[in-house]
Amino acid sequence: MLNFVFVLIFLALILSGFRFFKGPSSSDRVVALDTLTTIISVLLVTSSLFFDNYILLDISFVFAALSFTSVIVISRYLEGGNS
Amino acid sequence: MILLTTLGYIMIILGSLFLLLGALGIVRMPDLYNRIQAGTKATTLGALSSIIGVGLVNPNWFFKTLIIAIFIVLTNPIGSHSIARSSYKSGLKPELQSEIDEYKPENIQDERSDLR
Amino acid sequence: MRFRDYLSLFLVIILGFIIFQAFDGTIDNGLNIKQFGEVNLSERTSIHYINKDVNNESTQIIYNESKNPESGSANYVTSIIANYRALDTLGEITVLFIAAAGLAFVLGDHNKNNAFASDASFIVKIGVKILFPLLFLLGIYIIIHGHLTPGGGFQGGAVIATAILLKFLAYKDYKLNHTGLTILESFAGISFLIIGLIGLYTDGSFLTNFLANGTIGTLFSAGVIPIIYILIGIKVGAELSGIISNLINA
Amino acid sequence: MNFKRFITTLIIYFIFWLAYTTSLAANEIIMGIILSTLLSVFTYKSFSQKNPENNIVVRIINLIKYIPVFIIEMVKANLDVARRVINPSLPINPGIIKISTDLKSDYAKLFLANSITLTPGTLTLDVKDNNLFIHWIDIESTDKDIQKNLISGKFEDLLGGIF
Repeated sequence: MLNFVFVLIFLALILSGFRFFKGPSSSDRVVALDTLTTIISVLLVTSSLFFDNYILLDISFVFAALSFTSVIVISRYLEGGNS
Repeated sequence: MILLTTLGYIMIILGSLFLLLGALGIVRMPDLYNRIQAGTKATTLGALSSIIGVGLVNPNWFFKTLIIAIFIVLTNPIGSHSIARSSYKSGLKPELQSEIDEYKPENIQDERSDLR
Repeated sequence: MRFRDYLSLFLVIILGFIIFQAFDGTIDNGLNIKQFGEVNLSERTSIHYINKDVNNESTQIIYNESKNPESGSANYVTSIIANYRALDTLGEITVLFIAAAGLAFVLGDHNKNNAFASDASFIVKIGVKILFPLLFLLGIYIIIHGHLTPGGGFQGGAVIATAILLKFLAYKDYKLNHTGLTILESFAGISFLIIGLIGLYTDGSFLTNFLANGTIGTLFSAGVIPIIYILIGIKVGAELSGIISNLINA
Repeated sequence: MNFKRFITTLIIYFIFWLAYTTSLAANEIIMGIILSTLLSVFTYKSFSQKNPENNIVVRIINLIKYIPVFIIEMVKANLDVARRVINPSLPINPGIIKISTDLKSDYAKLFLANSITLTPGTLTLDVKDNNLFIHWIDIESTDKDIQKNLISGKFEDLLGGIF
């Protein structure tokens, strides 16, 4: 059952990775990065169910927090670039 | 118990489908703002559904998965708003056909008067 | 002389007294100062590791039940970092301290303008108001549970610094109290050394785990490991926040 | 020190702590109470609200009412996204509009903006004073009242009751 979920999640990762590498403007890349990190958080949570391992939940939380911060940092940088 | 487990697995699968939908949206949508919309909405619901689903399958973790889900639902719109606003400020205008743009710098007074 | 000079003198005298006590032979801990040439260096450096008997443990270690197992921490990476290689960790936080001090020396002056010309948007500002305590508490949780779950002092300190980075990103007028940071940092460093010296005094080896280990898997277990990790967390959090503050106000 | 705000902050932090540890052992609870007290001493002023209009029971009831409305809107939004992703040549008529809100509290405005971002076809670009600037994929009307009803009508009362 979870294998199917992993296939779907990997497909989603590949698709948003495509936008991440192609994306004409840097904002497109940041959007793709945001999506990628959310998908990876979900992947970590489902992996914790798959491996029956509690600790991956902690890692997922920290990963989500850090990726949110990185998105805010990059967008602050893009915004300041034109001022 | 078996009911909760089944419900949990259904939510996980639905959630991952929404994640795939969000990724597809990012690839297929025509311009940046539409991509942000598709990406944010679909991944937020996908993440919420999958993570709560994991909590339902393993009820010992429910509280923890709940707070991860709340965190993602709170932060994802903030992040995408921040990206959208900064791209608008850095000059990436959306493709508007109807020319309705009430956020133009000349329509609102600019707060950046204290530039160094 | 000011008050802080007296305080430093007092601390140095106490530390010297502890070291002297540990080496002068009044207690029998195998470390008495000998004549040059009579010292067996292999005994001096690794005596406790050679004499350590790990095969004696006949029963299996069970989470949440076993009492006083070897080094006492459920997360054995933590056992290695904060117990077997605690001296190495002391060196690592010294490296971080020197990096932060060098950066402060190069960039200097905390009163310059912020890198950002304006505040972040309303939504980010109010969002950070909610997220800051959430992330700060997460950092504290990671530090305190370093011997039970992944993470520990370094990681938790980094999460705390992330929370402070968010404050800096949202508010252009946000300033850290650098005096307070310095006090926290020095307090953590000195306490780390004092714990090491107490270990030297009681068991004859620097940074020995001299407290009872407790039941494996509970919060108050693993002897001095959580205490050391809390001190490392305070130090790393303060140093990284100082680095962020220096870079943003450069 | 405003005692009520302090206690509210402390309880919220303690709930965070319980969610992090997911354990009811006595050690963890003692540690959690100590830490959340310490943290709320320093941050309760910026975290808690100044003068909420309603008492705590009404606010919690409103919160419980708000969650299903929000989730239903989110599912609708995703069906809308799915429709557009599968058929990207759907007619779109994007534009950025300004709507005004009656909400006073900062948190209420934040949650209104987030809810609008997560509901069909809209994305909050900015909030200035009482105005929200919204990127709308398909502008259905140019009349301000209809726009306000369509976009934020469902949430305003409930959010005004929560915060």
